[in-house]
Amino acid sequence: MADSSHNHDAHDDHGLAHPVPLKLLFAVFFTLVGLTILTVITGQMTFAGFDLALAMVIATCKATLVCLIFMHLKYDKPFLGMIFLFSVLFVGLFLAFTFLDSNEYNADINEWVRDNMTISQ
Amino acid sequence: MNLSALLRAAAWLQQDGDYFFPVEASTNAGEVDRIYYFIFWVSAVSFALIVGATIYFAIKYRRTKVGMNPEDSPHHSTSIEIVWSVIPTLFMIVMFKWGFDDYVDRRTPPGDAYQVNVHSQKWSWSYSYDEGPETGMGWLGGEGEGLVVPVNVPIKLRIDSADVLHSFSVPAFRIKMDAVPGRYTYAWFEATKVGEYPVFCTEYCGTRHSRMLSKVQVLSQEDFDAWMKAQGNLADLPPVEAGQKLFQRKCASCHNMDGTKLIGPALNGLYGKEESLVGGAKVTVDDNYIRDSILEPSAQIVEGYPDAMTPFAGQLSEDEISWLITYIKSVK
Amino acid sequence: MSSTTADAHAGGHGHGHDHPKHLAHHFETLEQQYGSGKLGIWTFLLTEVLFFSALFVAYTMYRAQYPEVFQFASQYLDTNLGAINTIVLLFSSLTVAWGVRNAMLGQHKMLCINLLLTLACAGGFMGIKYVEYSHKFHEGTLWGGHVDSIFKADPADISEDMKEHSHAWNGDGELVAVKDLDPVFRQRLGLFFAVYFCLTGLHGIHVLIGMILLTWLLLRAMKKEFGPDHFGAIDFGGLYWHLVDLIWIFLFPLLYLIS
Amino acid sequence: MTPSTNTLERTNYLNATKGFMSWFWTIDHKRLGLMYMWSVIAAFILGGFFALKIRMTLMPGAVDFANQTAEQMNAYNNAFTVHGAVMIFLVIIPSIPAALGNFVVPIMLGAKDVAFPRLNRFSYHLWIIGALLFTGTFFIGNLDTGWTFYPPYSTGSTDNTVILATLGAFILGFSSIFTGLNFIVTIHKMRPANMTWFRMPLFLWAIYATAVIQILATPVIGISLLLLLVEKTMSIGIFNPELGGDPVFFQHLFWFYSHPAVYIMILPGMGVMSELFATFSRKPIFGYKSIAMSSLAIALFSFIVWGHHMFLSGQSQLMSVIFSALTFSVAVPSAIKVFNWIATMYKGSVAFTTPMIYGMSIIWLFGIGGLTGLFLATLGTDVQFHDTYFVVAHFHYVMVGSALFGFIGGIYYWWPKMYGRMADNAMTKLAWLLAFIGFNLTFLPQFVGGSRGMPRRYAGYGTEAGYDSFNYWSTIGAMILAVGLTMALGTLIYSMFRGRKAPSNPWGGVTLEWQTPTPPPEHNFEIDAFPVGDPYDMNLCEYKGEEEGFLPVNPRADDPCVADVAIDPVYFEPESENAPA
Repeated sequence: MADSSHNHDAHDDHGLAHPVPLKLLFAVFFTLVGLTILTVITGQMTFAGFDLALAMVIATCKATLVCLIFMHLKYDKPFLGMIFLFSVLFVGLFLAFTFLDSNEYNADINEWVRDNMTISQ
Repeated sequence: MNLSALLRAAAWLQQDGDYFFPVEASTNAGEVDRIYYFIFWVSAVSFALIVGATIYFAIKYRRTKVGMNPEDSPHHSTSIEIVWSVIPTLFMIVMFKWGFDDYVDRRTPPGDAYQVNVHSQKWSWSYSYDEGPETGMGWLGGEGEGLVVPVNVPIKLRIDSADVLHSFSVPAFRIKMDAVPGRYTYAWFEATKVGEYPVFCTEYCGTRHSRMLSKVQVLSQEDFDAWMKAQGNLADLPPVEAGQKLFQRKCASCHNMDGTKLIGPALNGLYGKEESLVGGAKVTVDDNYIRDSILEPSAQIVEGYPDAMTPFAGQLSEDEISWLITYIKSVK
Repeated sequence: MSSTTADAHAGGHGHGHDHPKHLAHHFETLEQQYGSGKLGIWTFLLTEVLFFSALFVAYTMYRAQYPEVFQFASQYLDTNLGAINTIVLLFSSLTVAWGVRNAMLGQHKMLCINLLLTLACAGGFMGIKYVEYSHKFHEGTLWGGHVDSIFKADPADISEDMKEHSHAWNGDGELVAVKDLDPVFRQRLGLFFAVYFCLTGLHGIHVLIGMILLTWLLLRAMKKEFGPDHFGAIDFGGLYWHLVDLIWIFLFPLLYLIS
Repeated sequence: MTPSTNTLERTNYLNATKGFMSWFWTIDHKRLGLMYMWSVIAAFILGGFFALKIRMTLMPGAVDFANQTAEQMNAYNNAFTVHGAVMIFLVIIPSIPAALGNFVVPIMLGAKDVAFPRLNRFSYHLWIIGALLFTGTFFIGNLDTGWTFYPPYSTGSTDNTVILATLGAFILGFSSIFTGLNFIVTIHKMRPANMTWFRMPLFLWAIYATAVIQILATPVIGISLLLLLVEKTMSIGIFNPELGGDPVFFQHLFWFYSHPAVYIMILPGMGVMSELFATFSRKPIFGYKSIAMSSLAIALFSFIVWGHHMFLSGQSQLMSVIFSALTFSVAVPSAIKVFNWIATMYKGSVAFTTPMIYGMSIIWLFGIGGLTGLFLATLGTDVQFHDTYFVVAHFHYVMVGSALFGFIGGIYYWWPKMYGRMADNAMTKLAWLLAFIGFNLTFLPQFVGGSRGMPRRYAGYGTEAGYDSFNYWSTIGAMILAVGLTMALGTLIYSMFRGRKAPSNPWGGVTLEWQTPTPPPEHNFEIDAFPVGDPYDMNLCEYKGEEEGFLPVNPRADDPCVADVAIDPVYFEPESENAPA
């Protein structure tokens, strides 16, 4: 297998392998570490109400970086990326409906809690 | 036997009802029946069409000669696909809209509704009125009067549960709402006919789920006021009688007083006797044991009985417990 | 066996006799085999994402219902340990992605090193998680009814160890004394820890499964099994590992950074 | 005389290797399909036993209602729980995709096997482990939580059979996920070059849509059962109201999987229907594209409607209204499919073979099943029908009437290909008649009982309640249904040994599985290349007598099916003129 080791970045005749350039891997890693430190700092500070949203935006940036480069979705067929988006979409759908419903009937729970919790204390 | 008395009430509701539905005993019942019949006839016609077409095609184009090839016929036409997608959708929009209107009305009690609190626990219902006394459940076999309400008055039910999921369902009023522990759920109805209507539990809740029956007694306004005044408070009754009424409401769905095992042990003549608990410990039945078993039943389970009693901690006041103890002591 | 023209997609290969080494019998070509593996692993990753979905929904629902509980209880998590863990996992993602590159280029020695590094990071991650968990078990901040046990204490006599490990004292904000927490919320503190242990516990189990997978890949890599035309296993193992990292990327801010 | 294309005497996948180990450790999709089929049938008999136990308990007069003991009630609660759980998790979800799908999909694609054969075997072994766990609950206690395992009852003081049952369902979930994953990759990657997506048989579209649901929905039941297990063993408080948990949240988790699961059950049945109606009307299916697209539409819409199981469970008014509106969206694609099947029979040449009779009776059964769903989707009427026998009758019409009858129809349709024997005679049609009459007699009375408020899951109703006549006729019907189904099974087993030997294409189907000898060789096709045209162009083969069945009109020289009928070979070019535009 001696010959295959030196044709490093050149495209192989087999057409299967698309190695990601090393520099890009390291660049992505350092960006991710940077974003982690950023999210820890902003996590400590309190923004009026949108600190959860900010944390999620940073996390989504990190996630897309990992997906595109580390999981080389950028080089693969778009259908694979679509599969992943599909799963996130379905989680979002499930989250939205259940959260909407829970928000609606919280009032009934709180009313019951006010009536009953004080007795059991 | 009270058992048949209650269930005859269930059968009674059938005489006035039509083939599909029990008697229309609430303002809303007629509306539900009309929606039902609309959907019923739309479905019946479309069912007849599809089954008729299948049978007709099957007979007309049956394969008389073995290996017979069919005549030429189109095997795609977008226009017919659109037609038989749009028409069902139109019917469904009407169904949805009508059902939606009735449901919104079902879920929003009128402002002036008279509130009654419905409490459910493993295998019995009980009702309490904000200003009146807590009445027993019309448990089958028990003398409880069930949910007593005046006629032609909107009644708002605040439903809660002490242990597992139950569901308060009165077929004659076409109402149903689950009892979820840890929160309130609401339903309302306005009875239009005086009489007795059975209440079923329609959310599976364990061994005696099929016996968690009760009834709604609809009285005229005068009878209701008379009944309410006659109830009075438990506190005015002698302790043994108060204990006995309370026992009917809270305990009779699992404990008998005639020596036979129901779910829990029979409690007559139990006071002073020695009981062997799961795990071999022995305990004599005294005031403290009865109190602890009421508040924290799972701590001391008698040998040979399921650990299925609902803890009453926080649901019975001190004197209610003492009435129960005096009543249990009194029955030999 | 006449080779018919209809069989265009068989590519340049003849049939049967000169079968490429790594091609399974029911596949026609290497592309088809690799493509099937890739589609298979991505579909599996889809099921993993949905597997975690319920816990993220539970988190959102209960945080919206009892925000005070989440804010109060999350003070008992050590953000520094969480941040270190995140960076450890990101580094392991880098090494496994690098390993996949090595496999594609047939650099066997570097591949083994990278797999070893990934395994080491995974071990480190589990080690830090063990520290966090043992601290919580020791302090009694667990799920359900157990939480109430430790919270009866006065803030004055809370142990030094607890102060050192909970980020409430690493510098900012003094801890709300549990006494004046609304009694309803005191009984619900266990809910936050239930969601915390479910999320991090399930993620931890997936890290363990990943470690077993990586060890199996390492053994095969030592036998120089992977090369430019047969690196599927490493690629798919790497994708699974990246997903485990992805879930932690979302999990870390949600649990550790509630301000 | 044995038809030329029958290989029962020659080597085929059945006799290629012998012995229990060669079957248990096989990775051949055909053998796995057969093992799935017989295991599913065995589980069905177990579930059927409990169904009869339920009906016997409810027979008026069978049990003294006034003095019914707690043990009798617990026995009844156990019966309906195990009936529900076994029938759903063990029988109807794996039945068509895993049993028929495993056998037929690779051959229909002209492939040697599914994409991941070892994974296929692993999912069968998972099925066995799941089945053992479920049967384990019979010995260690009394599982009586209903197949829905709703907390707080299931996580409360019931015995720990719930732990065993949830573990079993959890493992069966993975068996279903791996089957779905296998089919998605197989259908994407192993199609022959000229079989484009719209030249695939519709059974493959249905299996593809089912696989999409399987991989999107089943993980959620996995995590919900895991949470239930953790709640039951360590009471973490996530569903326990006292500790802040929310029982309605479990219902959301449960039904997010369980509604798409009912489409996992029905979609493959629809796939079988499309094949039956095309083959036995001997004309191309009507509206191919709209049937294919409605399979996908059902798969996607099934994920946005789960709340209609929870209209009265404490779900908020807003969400109930949203879910009710969305639920109607699922009805439209199902209706389109039924209309297209009926249109296929128009000007066809309809053969009254056993599979086709099952197929046509499904129009009746699925008609009632689908239309009664409208009452449950409409908010107004659902208040009266929720948790009554109306719901029980509705879902039995859709599950037993359409999915199970589809499964039996599919078995009769591919039976010649599986065992090389014909099973299509007067006895099989009589068995259908008994099953059809018995089924309708069992469940039609339950509709009326349900609308009169007869609650479900009751261990007894007492004579005065007025439901006796419904229970009486329903029990009689259940007995007839049991006789009919047992007879159907008998005719199948009988034909395995004494059935007439089947040619490779007894029905005149044009999909690829009819162009290989019966029973097929171990790697499905003895020739490497095979013609792939329009899957429903019926005049690609013609009837050559009762014994030889249907043979290709343009046979190919090296096609073993017609090795001794040598006519000049004509090949199908991928873009040949008779491939449709």
